[in-house]
Amino acid sequence: MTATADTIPAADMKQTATALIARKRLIAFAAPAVILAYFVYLFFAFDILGLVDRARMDNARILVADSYSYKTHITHDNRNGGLNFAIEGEAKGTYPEGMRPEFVEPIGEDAVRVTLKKGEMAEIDGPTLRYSLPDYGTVTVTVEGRDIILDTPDGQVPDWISASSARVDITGEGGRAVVTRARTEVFHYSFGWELFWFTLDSPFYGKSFGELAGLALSGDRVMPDKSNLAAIVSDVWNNQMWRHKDVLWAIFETILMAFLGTMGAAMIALPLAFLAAQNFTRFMSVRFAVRRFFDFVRGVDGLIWTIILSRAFGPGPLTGALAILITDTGSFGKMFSEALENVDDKQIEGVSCTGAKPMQRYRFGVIPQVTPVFLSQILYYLESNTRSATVIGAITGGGIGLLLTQAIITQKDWEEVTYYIMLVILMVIAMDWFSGWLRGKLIGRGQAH
Amino acid sequence: MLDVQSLTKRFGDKKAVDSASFSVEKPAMIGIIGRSGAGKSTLLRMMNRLSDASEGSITFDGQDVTHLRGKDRRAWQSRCAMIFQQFNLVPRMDVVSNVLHGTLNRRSTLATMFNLYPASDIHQAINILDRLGIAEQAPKRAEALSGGQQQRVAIARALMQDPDIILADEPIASLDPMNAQIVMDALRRIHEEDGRMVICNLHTLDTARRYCDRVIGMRDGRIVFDGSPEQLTTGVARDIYGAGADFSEAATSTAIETLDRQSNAQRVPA
Amino acid sequence: MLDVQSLTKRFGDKKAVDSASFSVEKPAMIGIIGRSGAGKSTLLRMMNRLSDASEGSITFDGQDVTHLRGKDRRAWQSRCAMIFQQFNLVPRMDVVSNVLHGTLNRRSTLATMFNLYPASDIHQAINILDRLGIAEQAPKRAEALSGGQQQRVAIARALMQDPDIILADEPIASLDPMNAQIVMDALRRIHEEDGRMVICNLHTLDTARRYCDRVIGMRDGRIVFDGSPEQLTTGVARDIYGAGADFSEAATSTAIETLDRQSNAQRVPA
Amino acid sequence: MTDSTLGESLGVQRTAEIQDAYLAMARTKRMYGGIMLVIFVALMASGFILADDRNAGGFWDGILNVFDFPGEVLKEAGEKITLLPALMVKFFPSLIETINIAAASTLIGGLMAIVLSLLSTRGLARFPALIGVFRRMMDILRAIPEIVIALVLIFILGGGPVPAMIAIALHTAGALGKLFSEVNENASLKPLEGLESTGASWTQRMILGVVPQVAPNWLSYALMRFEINIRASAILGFVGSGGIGYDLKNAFSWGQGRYDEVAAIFILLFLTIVFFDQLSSHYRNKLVGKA
Amino acid sequence: QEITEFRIGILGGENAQDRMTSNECFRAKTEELLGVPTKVFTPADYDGVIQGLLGGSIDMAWLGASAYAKAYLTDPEAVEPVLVKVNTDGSYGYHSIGFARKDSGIASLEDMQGKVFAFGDPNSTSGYLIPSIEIPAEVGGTMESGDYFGEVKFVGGHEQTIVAVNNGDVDAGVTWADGIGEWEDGYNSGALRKASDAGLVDMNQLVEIWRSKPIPEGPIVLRKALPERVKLDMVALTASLKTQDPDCAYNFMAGEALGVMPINHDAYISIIEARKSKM
Ligand SMILES: Nc1ncnc2c1ncn2[C@@H]1O[C@H](COP(=O)(O)OP(=O)(O)OP(=O)(O)O)[C@@H](O)[C@H]1O
Ligand SMILES: Nc1ncnc2c1ncn2[C@@H]1O[C@H](COP(=O)(O)OP(=O)(O)OP(=O)(O)O)[C@@H](O)[C@H]1O
Ligand SMILES: [Mg+2]
Ligand SMILES: [Mg+2]
Repeated sequence: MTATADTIPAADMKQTATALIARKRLIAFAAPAVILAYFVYLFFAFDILGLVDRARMDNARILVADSYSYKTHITHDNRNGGLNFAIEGEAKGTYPEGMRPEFVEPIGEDAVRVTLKKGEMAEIDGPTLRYSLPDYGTVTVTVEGRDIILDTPDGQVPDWISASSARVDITGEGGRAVVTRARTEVFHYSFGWELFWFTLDSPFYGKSFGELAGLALSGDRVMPDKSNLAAIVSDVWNNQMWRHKDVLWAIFETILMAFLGTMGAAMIALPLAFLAAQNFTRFMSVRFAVRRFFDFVRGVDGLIWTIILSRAFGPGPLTGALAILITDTGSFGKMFSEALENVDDKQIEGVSCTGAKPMQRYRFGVIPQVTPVFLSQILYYLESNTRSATVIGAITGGGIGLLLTQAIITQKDWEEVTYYIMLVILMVIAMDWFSGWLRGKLIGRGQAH
Repeated sequence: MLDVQSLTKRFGDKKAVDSASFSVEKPAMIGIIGRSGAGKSTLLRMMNRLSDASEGSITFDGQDVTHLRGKDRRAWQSRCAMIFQQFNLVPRMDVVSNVLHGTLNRRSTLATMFNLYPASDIHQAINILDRLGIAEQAPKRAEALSGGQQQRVAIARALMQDPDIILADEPIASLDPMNAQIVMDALRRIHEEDGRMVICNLHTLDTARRYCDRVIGMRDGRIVFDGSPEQLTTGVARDIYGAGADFSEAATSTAIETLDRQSNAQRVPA
Repeated sequence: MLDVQSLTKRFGDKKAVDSASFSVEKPAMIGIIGRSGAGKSTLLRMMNRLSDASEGSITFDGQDVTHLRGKDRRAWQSRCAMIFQQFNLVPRMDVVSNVLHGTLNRRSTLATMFNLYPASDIHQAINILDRLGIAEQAPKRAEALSGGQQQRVAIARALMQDPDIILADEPIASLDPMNAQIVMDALRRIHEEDGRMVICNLHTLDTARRYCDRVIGMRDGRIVFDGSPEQLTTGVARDIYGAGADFSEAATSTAIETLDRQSNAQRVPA
Repeated sequence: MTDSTLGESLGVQRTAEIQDAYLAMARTKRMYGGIMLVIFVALMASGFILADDRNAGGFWDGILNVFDFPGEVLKEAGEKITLLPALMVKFFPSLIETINIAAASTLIGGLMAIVLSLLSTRGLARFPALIGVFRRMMDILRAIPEIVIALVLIFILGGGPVPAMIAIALHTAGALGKLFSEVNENASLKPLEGLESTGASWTQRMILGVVPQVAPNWLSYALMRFEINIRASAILGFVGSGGIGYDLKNAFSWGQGRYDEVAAIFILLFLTIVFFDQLSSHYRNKLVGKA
Repeated sequence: QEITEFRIGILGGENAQDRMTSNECFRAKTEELLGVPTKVFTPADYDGVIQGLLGGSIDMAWLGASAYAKAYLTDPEAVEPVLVKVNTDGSYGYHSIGFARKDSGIASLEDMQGKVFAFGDPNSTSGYLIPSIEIPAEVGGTMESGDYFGEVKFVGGHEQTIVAVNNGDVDAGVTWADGIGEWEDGYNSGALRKASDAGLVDMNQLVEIWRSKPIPEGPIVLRKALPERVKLDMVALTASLKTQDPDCAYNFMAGEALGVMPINHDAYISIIEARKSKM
């Protein structure tokens, strides 16, 4: 390789370049190092080690298992006798007299055999429970007066049995059983969301889709007072276990909160924004006051507005809508006034030079310019407020947010939680899609936010 | 009929227009020339009352319009249409709506808020567009039009005002030579056929010479020339433009013939 | 050493390159000419494996590179540098870093993330820049350089790869004649001094004639000419460009002398 | 006005046609506009009535009492105004925790968003066939409210800042991912091709070719998100996940007697939000070079 | 003076949906009796109900003693207690129960020194007010974090307390129970019983470490501003519920109870004093 220029500047340049790369290297290391240092600090500040200790992976397992399966309680009342089968142990999931799940087999008076998963089996025979596991043998638990007697094949109590004189809890691989003096309960786990469409008391329970379609079309009424289709719809709609009616109402309430809040805020913010925009309001003091007002309502945050308003309006969707309205008046006011300050004066001048009145000047000089910007911001907020409304609902007591947080806090209805979460996701995605669609319709593609 | 007396506009210390006086007896086509910053736009804006004069007076048909306020000022503006270099249309609205803005002053606020114009106005707007050769564009958005078409829409809006005076602030400065000619022709013919007064700011000498009955030259806010196009010699032009002996008219020309050569030359490397 | 056999590239129904075959025995400077859309870029991109061939094969030194994947493909790319019409540098990065990107293939991702380039590489980068006469620009951002300088940075990056082949896709099409000459001179010198093979897409005949040992003409994806510059008569050129009898070389010329006139003409209306 | 024309006039016939067509168009537009307006007003009105009906307290009764509650708080805070500074110091560590949650989740979420956005931008994606998958993933991450993830995680991880941090980080990953990929779409592919031609790997291309182009905009969006995340983290504290929101909730729900604490926390929170709001809009304007 | 609708507030403790379901029969009876639309609201926490009563947007609720005290202290003219639930044994009180995990080795408050202690909701009588007064007196310290206990925190409600203790997030917590019956069953009624019935906790793994003096059951309150006739009607309806419709009474009272009996403000003076002392 032959050098074409003299080599003195090249040598200098080598130093410069090496220094340059060294500096870049330093930055390249420094940024991750700072972040890493921060994470190390957080590691201790957030007590991650303690967290690892406290993390309850078995809870995670329960959560996951419960979200796609349900359990049926087979309960024997040890005081008064009598057997009872109930899905999730709830009154509204109780099998009516004469009906029983297919894995329960009567073996005598007050005695049933429950076939569990993984080859396990449980027999309730009056006050006695026999729980048999394929490679362990049969555990027998008997309630005798004030005592509960546990009998295992090898006489030891394995760690999956928790026993005291008042209570025995057997957790098998394929099922679970609890015996107290009051009652003996066997839990049978099955896949799916049981009773999602029909509760046990519905004549349509247990029918396949084909049968239902046939019934819906046939003229023979199952219920004399209404057509089959109406009966089917009404049974699903009024399902006491999953309460589809209330859930859909809740979803609707949430969207309502977002809609009223967003649109109301936009309507209030629009005139105020003119007062906050430099090019429309001469008076510094007015502008300053309106801007601080925007900052204030925005800064206070929807959460706090929710609490403040719930005294005046009580729980419900209106309170949530008003909280969104107040916060977003601030956000919209700020954004709108910024958009107004960026308007093109040429158009306004073009309109005013014809002798247009002030209102006409705004209407034709300003509004056409800012509508696309405003609309796109409003629709963007409409979508994001659907999510906020879920959270606000959890605090004010309205909408799907309340159902969801309450179901989570109770920590046992994970299948309902899953159901609600799925609905919330669908709702937000639908709103996202809808606002995008509307934006496209109203202001044309490519002009989005 | 139009009488401007010692009109002055101050921006801070600077006089953008410095006691300009001239008067016009009967409708004429008047060109105002001068280099950038000479005060041409400022003068026109004061006449339309888009901005207030610092001193002096503007009288039209015996009425002093210099200090009109509110309703009266707007009434004056509606008699005195204005056309801008950048067209100043509402780009998102359709062409006819833009033309109809010329009627805003005489229609009630409420009706116009909802875009409610009488059918007769709409018919007239389309007639005017037709007269300017762009009736086909009527339902399009203004922003979808070419520059020359947009300027004709602006002229249509001005005509819609049915004004006594049309003020045009460098109406052809953003246009290519072809469109410039169409627009200037239109203004000239409006003057000739409708008998309206047209006052037109122009960057270039030859346009002024070709289209105007009378030329006013401005320099640093003052009127330094006022006469017929014939009186506008190269010497006078040098004076107006403050140029040295190397001043050549061709450099500021926008005439089609002169430019054709250049635009051909431009086309080669593209 | 390089053997291209029936190389074809389909985009949908269209064949952008249609069974192109040629082979090169020893390092040479080869120009590929043809009008816009002839398939020149597509051919080069397949050779660098930026895009996959639809059919046919590319063999280099006995190795079939047509279907290499992942690591092997990248290794091939590092042996076969590419220069683009639009330079394709990282505009916000400094010149040395851009040149050092030529070493990416032989350095680990992590090392390059932290700018861990060995000092010897940095020195070599400066040497290469120096050789191309732009060592002074080393610490500047690439975007701050003129087009000709940026193209030389791109060449420097290619040299940094220490490649066997340099593919250049219309390296001078975005440059003014002065810079075009500098860049072509540089490529020629690299070929002569380093003995690297250079394959260069060119828009214009005279450049190919002046710099190349061999010229390949493409039309509609097919190779319609392959021979020495001397064999490239006006008749052949008409064939390649699909032009009629009015074809004049000057119209596509980039030689300094011819263009000087045009760029003067361009200056007039500005 | 004379009838002479200045361009090529179309003739009376054609002009009349245009006039009719325009009038018809204007009428249709006006009708659609009117219908839209009526629908909107009807939606707003019926929505309001419905919400009012489903609410415990009515709007018109409640509107008179809006200031009762703030009044109570202000009254007590006013009486104990001398205690406020001490209380603000007392709650400062909680505030730091809230800010830490926001910062950590913005960082983690931002890093995830970078990866997701690169994977889901056409032209940059490592696996072009999976672009749709990554996009849906971001949609879902964005759609789940933080509070849901946080509450579920509290069940598994117990209380404290970590569930909140993870929840906000996940949401941030989705929200920023979408914004980032919009930015990425505008990045020039030329430098990338240049890098690819040298045999650079995907990671190298992204880091050296894309990041320098898009970093300022990324940073600007991340700052905006940080500001949002401070609020989110305060809210999550409110439903049981540490930080200043937790203190606020306890003071608030105890009510009278602790309104001075409410006031102190409120001032802290308000100042913080306003502070970061201003800070972030300042730097954002700087970064994207707004005048 | 007429009312146009009647609004009942129901406290937390269950799934919001379940709360609606449990009280549906009571709602229907009220609607029938008063002849105006009746709605049930289920705010997220105690404070939501209290705010509703204070703001006049909720007419009737079943409060805890401390929650009533809060309402009274904020506005003495807002609500009046009318009825109280009577337990199956005739008493009308319950206890605040301190409990811990058996495997943590904690058996009494002495073992809790330096450990993490959890309250439920600040407006809960058994979950905060009473223990926050009685426990410091017993251990001879304060309830400030870092004084006697290592840390004292609010986890939000009875359910959360039980879960937090069971998970080991906190070392011990307080919740409510009637204290009658077996520990292993979670006693006869109370939050522990519910959690145990729901399979949320295994009572074998928990241990009681403290028990408060009896706490008076919270009152059913009505808004004072309601028309007299409405108040009388509602008192009558609630009082006769047990005899008229035992199932409905079971749901409304969240378990077995003997019934309700009238009560007035005086029964809660001591609680109000206790709450005042915490202000
Ligand atoms: N709003 C304003 N504030 C301050 N100075 C102004 C303003 N408008 C115009 N000026 C100044 O007044 C002088 C005259 O400006 P004017 O726009 O009238 O010139 P012009 O002859 O129209 O020039 P051009 O050909 O550039 O349009 C200029 O020096 C300009 O800087
Ligand atoms: N990614 C692509 N998708 C579809 N068609 C393509 C693509 N890339 C190139 N083509 C088509 O292939 C043909 C050859 O294109 P190519 O870019 O190789 O031509 P070229 O000779 O380099 O022309 P130019 O001088 O304009 O660069 C053209 O018709 C082009 O439209
Ligand atoms: Mg001007
Ligand atoms: Mg090409």
